[in-house]
Amino acid sequence: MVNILYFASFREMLGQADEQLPAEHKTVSELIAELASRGDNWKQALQDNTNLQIAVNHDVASRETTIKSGDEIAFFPPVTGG
Amino acid sequence: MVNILYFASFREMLGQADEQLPAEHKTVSELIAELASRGDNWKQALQDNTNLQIAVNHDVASRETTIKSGDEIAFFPPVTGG
Amino acid sequence: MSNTATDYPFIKIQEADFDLTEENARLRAGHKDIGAVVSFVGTVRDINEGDQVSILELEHYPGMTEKALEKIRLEAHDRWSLEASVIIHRVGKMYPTDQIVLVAVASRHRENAFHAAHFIMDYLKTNAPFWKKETLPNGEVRWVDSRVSDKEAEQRWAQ
Amino acid sequence: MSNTATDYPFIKIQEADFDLTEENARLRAGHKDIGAVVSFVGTVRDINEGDQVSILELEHYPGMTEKALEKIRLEAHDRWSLEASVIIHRVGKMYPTDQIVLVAVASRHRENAFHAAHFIMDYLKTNAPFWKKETLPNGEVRWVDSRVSDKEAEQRWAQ
Repeated sequence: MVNILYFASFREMLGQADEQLPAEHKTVSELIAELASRGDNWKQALQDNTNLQIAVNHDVASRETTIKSGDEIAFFPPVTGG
Repeated sequence: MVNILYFASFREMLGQADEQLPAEHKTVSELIAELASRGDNWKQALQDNTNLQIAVNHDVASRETTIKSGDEIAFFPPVTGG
Repeated sequence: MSNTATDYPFIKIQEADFDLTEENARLRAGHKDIGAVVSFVGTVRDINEGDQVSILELEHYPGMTEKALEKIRLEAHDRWSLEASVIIHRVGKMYPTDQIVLVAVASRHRENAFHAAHFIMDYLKTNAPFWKKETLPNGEVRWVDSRVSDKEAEQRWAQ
Repeated sequence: MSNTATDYPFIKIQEADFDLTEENARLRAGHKDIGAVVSFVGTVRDINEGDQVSILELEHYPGMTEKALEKIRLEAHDRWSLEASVIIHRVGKMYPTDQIVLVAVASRHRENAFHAAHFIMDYLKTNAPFWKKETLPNGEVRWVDSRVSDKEAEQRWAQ
């Protein structure tokens, strides 16, 4: 299982903050494709979003990153702190 | 009369902080020549000192500045604040 | 996966406000060879994108935030000769004129402290997982968009 | 010829120490459209030119100091869009780790505040009539020499 987190506008748009899924051995891109099949809001937030930010285990990651068991994958929009 | 001030190492080297002199219509350069005739420490601090800083009425001035009655002329070494 | 405060003693994420004098004293404690301290404080403006702002709410990604800020802080220590630095970022609800973020850097000479503090802020803006949501006087709530100018500011430090 | 405090409300020459939090609050009072405050604090190092320093004494030229600092401050306001700024410089006897000088600048966006504070410090170093005298642990007293690096730092801002 892996832990998936959604932040800020994504959390609101997708209606959830986190979930657990079996996604080992997939790439982030494959996970996104799976999530995008849930509906338009998922497709729009994750798959069609050129500004999508991805982190795996608290480090910036890309769609090519491969997921291991126990990983924490986070999806969020561009950051606006400071 | 004009008011003449000496600061920092100059005040110590020349043994005084200020004095009043009749120096109207002179240039700063002429005033310096007059003061330099008082002795070696004066000549060294004011006339032979390429780092000499001059202010007239609280503004940076040069040896060419002409002095008016009531002016405040200050001589000091390069500044080291902050 | 979660970080404790002791993992990153020079990074603080907190709801509480901070005191500049106190944080400067803490930063400088134990260092005698400091000649310059540059402190940057980001504050809530009452206007953004031309609209009045009543409330600003800061969300973050606990764990990743601390790690990202520490990485930026250490990068600054790599690039410039610094004696100490600290980053404090508030989260939760804030109001116009409130303090949001503090970046304080101490060094022997001022040049390094100025550059490092500016660098940390520019990187923080685009590399630390914080998101701002603002409430307008009419009750409208919106997420703040990231700024192209912030990305450009970061890229000026590219080596 | 002498200036009163009201002539230059944003310039303070004083023997007393200053409080960073207090001065930031004063700087920002009445301004809601501030997003960035950069505060530079210069402190007494315990080492100069390789020697331990026990006491630092600051002398200044009353009247000219205020005028010179105000000129630098206004030049910064001419060059960058700033909301407010203040310069506080201490005089008299100070000891290692003591605060010597504060330059605090408030602006809407951080870029301007960083540049302006840095500029004011670089100009202050070479254009305001202050002189430092240091006492070493063996009792030797010497005037601090001006630095070529300070003159170079100033010249980088030449337009």
